Amino acid sequence: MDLTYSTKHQELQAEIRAFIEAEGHRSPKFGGGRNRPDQQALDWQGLLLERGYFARTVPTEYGGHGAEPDVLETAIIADEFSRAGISPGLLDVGNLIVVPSLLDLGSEAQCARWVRPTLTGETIWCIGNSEPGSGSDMANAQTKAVAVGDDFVINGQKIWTSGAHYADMMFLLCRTEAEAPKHKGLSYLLVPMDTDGIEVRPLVTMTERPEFNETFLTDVRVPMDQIVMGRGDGWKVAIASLKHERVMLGDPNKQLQRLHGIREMMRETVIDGVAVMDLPEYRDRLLRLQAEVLAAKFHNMRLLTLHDRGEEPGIPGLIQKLYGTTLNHKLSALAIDVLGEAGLPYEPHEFGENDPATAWQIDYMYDIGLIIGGGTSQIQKNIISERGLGMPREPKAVVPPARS
Amino acid sequence: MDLTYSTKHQELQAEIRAFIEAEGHRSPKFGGGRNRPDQQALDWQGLLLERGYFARTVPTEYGGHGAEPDVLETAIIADEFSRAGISPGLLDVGNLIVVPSLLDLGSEAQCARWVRPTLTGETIWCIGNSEPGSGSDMANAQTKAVAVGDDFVINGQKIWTSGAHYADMMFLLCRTEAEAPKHKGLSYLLVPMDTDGIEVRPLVTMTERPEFNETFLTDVRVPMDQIVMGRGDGWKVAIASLKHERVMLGDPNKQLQRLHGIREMMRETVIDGVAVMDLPEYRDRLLRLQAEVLAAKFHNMRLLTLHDRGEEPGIPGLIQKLYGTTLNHKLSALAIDVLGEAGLPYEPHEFGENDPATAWQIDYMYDIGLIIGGGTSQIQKNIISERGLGMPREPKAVVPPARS
Amino acid sequence: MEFGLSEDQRLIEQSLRGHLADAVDLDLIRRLAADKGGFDADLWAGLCELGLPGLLVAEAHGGTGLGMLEAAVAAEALGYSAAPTPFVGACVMAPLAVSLAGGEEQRRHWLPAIAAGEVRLAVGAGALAGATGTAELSLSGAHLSGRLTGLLDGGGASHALVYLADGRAAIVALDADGVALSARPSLDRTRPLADLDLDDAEAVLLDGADDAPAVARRVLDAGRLMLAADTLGAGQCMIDQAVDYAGQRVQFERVIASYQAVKHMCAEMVANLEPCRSLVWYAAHVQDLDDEAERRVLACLAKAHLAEVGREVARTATEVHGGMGFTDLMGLHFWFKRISYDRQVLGGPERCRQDAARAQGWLAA
Amino acid sequence: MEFGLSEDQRLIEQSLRGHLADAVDLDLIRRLAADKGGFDADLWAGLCELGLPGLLVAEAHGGTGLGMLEAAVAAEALGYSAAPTPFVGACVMAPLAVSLAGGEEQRRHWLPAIAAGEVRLAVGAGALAGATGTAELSLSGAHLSGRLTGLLDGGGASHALVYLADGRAAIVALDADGVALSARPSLDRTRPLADLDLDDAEAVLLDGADDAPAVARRVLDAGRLMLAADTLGAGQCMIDQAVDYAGQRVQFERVIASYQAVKHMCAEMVANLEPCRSLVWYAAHVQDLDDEAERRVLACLAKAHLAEVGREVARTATEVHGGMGFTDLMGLHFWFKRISYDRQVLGGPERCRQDAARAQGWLAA
Repeated sequence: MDLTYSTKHQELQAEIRAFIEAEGHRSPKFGGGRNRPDQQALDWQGLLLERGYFARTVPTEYGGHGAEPDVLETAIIADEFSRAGISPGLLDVGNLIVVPSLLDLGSEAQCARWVRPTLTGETIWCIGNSEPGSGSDMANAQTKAVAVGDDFVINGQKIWTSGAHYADMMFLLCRTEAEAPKHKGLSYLLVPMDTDGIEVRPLVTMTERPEFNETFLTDVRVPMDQIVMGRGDGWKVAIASLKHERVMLGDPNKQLQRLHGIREMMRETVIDGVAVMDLPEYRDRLLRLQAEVLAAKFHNMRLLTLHDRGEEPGIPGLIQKLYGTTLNHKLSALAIDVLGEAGLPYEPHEFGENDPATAWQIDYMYDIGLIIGGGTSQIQKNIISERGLGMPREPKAVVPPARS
Repeated sequence: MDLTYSTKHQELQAEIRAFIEAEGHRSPKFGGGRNRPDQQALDWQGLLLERGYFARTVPTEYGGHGAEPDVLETAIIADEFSRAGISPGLLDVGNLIVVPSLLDLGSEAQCARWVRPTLTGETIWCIGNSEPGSGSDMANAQTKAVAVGDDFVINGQKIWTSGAHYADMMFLLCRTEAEAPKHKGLSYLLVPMDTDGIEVRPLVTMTERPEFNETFLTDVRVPMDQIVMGRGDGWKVAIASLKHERVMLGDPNKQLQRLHGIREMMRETVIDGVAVMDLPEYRDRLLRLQAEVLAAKFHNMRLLTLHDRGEEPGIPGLIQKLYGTTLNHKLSALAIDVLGEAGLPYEPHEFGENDPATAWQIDYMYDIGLIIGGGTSQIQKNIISERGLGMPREPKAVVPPARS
Repeated sequence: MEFGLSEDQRLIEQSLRGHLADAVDLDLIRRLAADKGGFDADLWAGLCELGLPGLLVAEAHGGTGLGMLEAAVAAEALGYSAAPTPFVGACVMAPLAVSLAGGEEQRRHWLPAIAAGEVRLAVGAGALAGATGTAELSLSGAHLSGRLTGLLDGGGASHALVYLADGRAAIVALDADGVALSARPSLDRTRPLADLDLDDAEAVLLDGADDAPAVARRVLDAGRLMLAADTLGAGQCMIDQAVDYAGQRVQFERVIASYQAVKHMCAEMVANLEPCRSLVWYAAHVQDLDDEAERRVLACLAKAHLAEVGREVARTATEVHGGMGFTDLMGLHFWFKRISYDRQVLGGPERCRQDAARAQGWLAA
Repeated sequence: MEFGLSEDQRLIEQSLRGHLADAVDLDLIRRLAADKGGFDADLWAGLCELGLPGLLVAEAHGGTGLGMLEAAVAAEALGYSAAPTPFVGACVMAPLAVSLAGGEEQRRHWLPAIAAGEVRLAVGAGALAGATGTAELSLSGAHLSGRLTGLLDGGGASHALVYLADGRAAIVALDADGVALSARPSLDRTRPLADLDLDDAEAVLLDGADDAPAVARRVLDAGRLMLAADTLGAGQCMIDQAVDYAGQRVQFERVIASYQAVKHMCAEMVANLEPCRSLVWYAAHVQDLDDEAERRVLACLAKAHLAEVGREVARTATEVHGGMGFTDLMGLHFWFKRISYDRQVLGGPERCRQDAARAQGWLAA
């Protein structure tokens, strides 16, 4: 354990503080809506890339900063931005899932083509994993891509394609090998969203916010070299990308920010003349969650270190999504309880900074969506027990028929 | 809902209060050890039977009071005894499991022979259900009873036979039909513990208290008419007796007493000059549990009413063990937290009234035993979901081999 | 002598549930949710025919003179079908307030109109319930000024019943001068919360109570209990939907109802919710008795406990539905949000438990 | 720059775990549990050879001068093997107290003897930790009188370090006049709690601290953190045992490890315990830094959080073992009780969280 700041780290910290002091006012609001980044966000992203505060370890030839991995640097950057309430850059699925997946498994040409514009925000991605019939059972994807000449011709339907209505590209899981067994017939394709035959329909969720879509693909043609790895390698890519998704969903910085937000709210909210922070039955809950959030934060630093060392994270990596999404939900639940009756007015379409009620209610529901999405908690527990603890897989069973 | 006291109920209440006033000093300490009742307990039991405060609805020809079922009477009796801290009589497995099972399913001769001495405490029972290889899977019992002449000859091993070291009789589940399928080959036999070939060895548990035993049966002979119902009907008897066991384990009166005990303790225990009752982080937990305990109490009254009406309880009956044992454990957990450091000294063999630390630590561990015993919580949830909610049974599976 | 619903109570339950099964479907809920007004004239008319607003009104005043257990049975039924209609405030708290705190003339004036469903009262009790919103009313003569947020049953209301911090209750007509009621869309789109602004508005002070604060607490207790019963019904419906959906949804070549994890989630929901029914029944039973402490303790504990169990059930049932629970497609979220609403109005669980502690003398003076 | 154990720290961990795997088996635990004394001379000698009592003692005083992270790694290893030996008080709190609060001469006198394992101190900090026991000591000149309950590491102790309510620390020799230490068998049979009665007993007041209360809090924090690390190790061992047992136990013709319910119980235990490791590491790391508030917050949160997670793990792992977990046969309960002990001494989780709130200025003054 070496968390003492070397001169290098002290300098980085000072540098970032100076940067925030000088440029922070140009940052877009952090935690704003999930829309296509506007010009301010793109400019800010450009600035962060220029300074190396984003994509710090991505090779320079792909538009990154090319730095050696350093968990303390990562932590310093995240801490300083978080403390100042400044946007840390575009944390979209392109940057959090597609870029690391391509760097891991994509061809050099694919990295050269797609990483840089994704970093800059020029190219926005959506993920085409889930289908109506295969939520938890992702390997059951039925969207078909048939080789015709030099193209794949794709037909099928995707669900939960968040951002598909403004994305440029889709990272698409589909079945290219019709005859192969379930897990062997899959491939990932990189599909431009302006290709003919793609229709995006909004999918209304319990939050009422237009974040998700259903995407229908009808005779969509993409060149065959738009495949990641080889034909039938899709399950390998899926495993890698799901790992990145788990990391994204378990992100502890978000939890830290929430914790701070709740703390402030507890100081400001008054019930019968007493600040909620001074009511021990609430305060004790806040402290419980603080311990869980800190555990998540340090756990994440440990994972980054394992990653930097090139060690397989094993169990610590497998639990991150389950732990993080569960914790998120506990945090928003406390926030709602603090708000009480004043937390009920709900304006999901035009809520702003002064409407914590709507913001927290959205989180509270969206958090359930995240518990469900990307592999439900039940799937996560299967994974932890089977891959992490070596317990037997669910035995093959006689299929009980669906009730009519 | 008719809980208004009629004249009859007012009279009963007044009568019991007068009884307690006059005779209460003769009661043995309530909640004492789990030993064979001493003379004081037997005398008290006799008094309760004479007055009809015990076995109130058991037919008079078997030694009971022969009253019509009346949930309010039951509640009045329990409440008054509980409030006064007076023993409500012998709540042993004989009275809670064997007597109702025999009244339900036993022959007239068996009822005539066994009910009265069990009520009086003359005959003490133990239950021979579990075996080392069949804990949750009770129907897998391997103890064999082979018909030889007019006798069954029994060989096998039982575990968790609480009280076997002082019991007179065992209510024994065994396999009489070697060729029949698993659930069809079982029978219940009534076995005197002084029969040759029975050896009882104490089974030490985590509490260190000598409550349980392993019982070994070697060529034990009992007459064939000691069978309950017919040969191969054992699973039916098991289902009925497990229902009574669930009721026993979910008994809300115990929870009410615990709640009162914790409340007193919270008033008396002081941390840094403040009574624990005045620390809202503890008090709020007490109130949470009060709601759960009251829910259990009223739920039980509802079940008694359903029983009196002759209606099948369905789901309300199935959940009682899971709910009650889980709640017990939450109560003892709070008690231990209230005691803190002072709750650690542990003297399980000679603890008395002034040693709440030992008493609550025993409860805290014993409660886990009750969660496990009589069908673990996992089995209970299987039962609730399958029998209660009609969800599919665990599918037949390819057997994963045991790891070496 | 029995613990359970009587034959008459079962009949009331069945007729209401039967009516709601016909009158309320997902289309109606969606329509009223989109409208965000919280009131449908046809649905209200049907419920009036069943006597819902007069349930607690004495027969002498045109009601059926039934008790809180019948009201709780009705609340459970309304929660089960997520019925978008005024009830807790308009049909329980308001008639109770007038019956207990109104003078004889006031009772004769208001109760028949309430029972007939012609006068519908929004109810604002924030000053008493430990609410986090605004409750700043001042009385000058018979005129009220100030602001009160979070009124229940503002949708379609003709009047508002408001509580002052000292426990006195007053009625204002919403069409009177100086009275402005604005509905705010709440998380539960079918039940808006209203804000009331009063500017020297003419008010009728209920003047028949010997002990106004005690009556106010009793009315608040009744409201809390109704919210508990509503959550009971809504939670039960979510469980039923989850079990049903699990029996149809196939993943990994099996219906998910055959997975032990899903089965146990359902079993836990049932095990936690089922005993709540008896708690609500008993709590309702004692509301009609004379023991103030017992009334308060049971109502507050029922409200708090159902809030906790309801929250778990709402989350778990949604999880059982997987992505489908998170979408709008099956409308499951209407029940989810109903349970959130029930938890948050008239005092959250911590506050209710504190009230229960105080009523038992468990709080340092 | 890394978050994790260094090579040196891993070596320390491996050598200690290797030693414990050889030196501590269920037979030893049973034997010492039956004895209830909490001390085994051979085990102690072996741990002294590994330098355990001198871990935190400066090299100048005969120790190895390592830090709290190494101590936490050791505590975790001891918890994993349920080692029945003094540690939290004798090897961490006591040397830390003398190092930080002792005058130069006192340090020179006591630390080498502590590092060599010759002086073993029982530690009583009840006056500071919000304990529910008795802490009534009075000082007259250099003599102490009164009663203190719940001392740690009384087994085999030669001296006792006691804290006065004002944060000053004193050492008494157990063989001195007016000193009576009586071990009380605790739930954790391998770690008794001792009661100390003093009657005008000669005491050495540590006299080197500028701010005695601050040092006392630091020592208490260190003890709390060690208990958290101990629970981490004990919990991990219970999970390992549960997974192992589930892989062997057959019910309904399948190993129980193949049932989703059992798998998910194990997965939940792991998901909750694993992040605790990083929390304990970081909390240990900051104990050697200068930021008092940070030290306190992390130590208290770690203690509280491990107490909660540990309790769940202890219960769940026992449940996975079924009846076998409830019996004495596999000895699983030694770990169960160890976790209970860790939770209950030096302040329960509620108290620790309150201390963490105060250190962050979250408590009304």
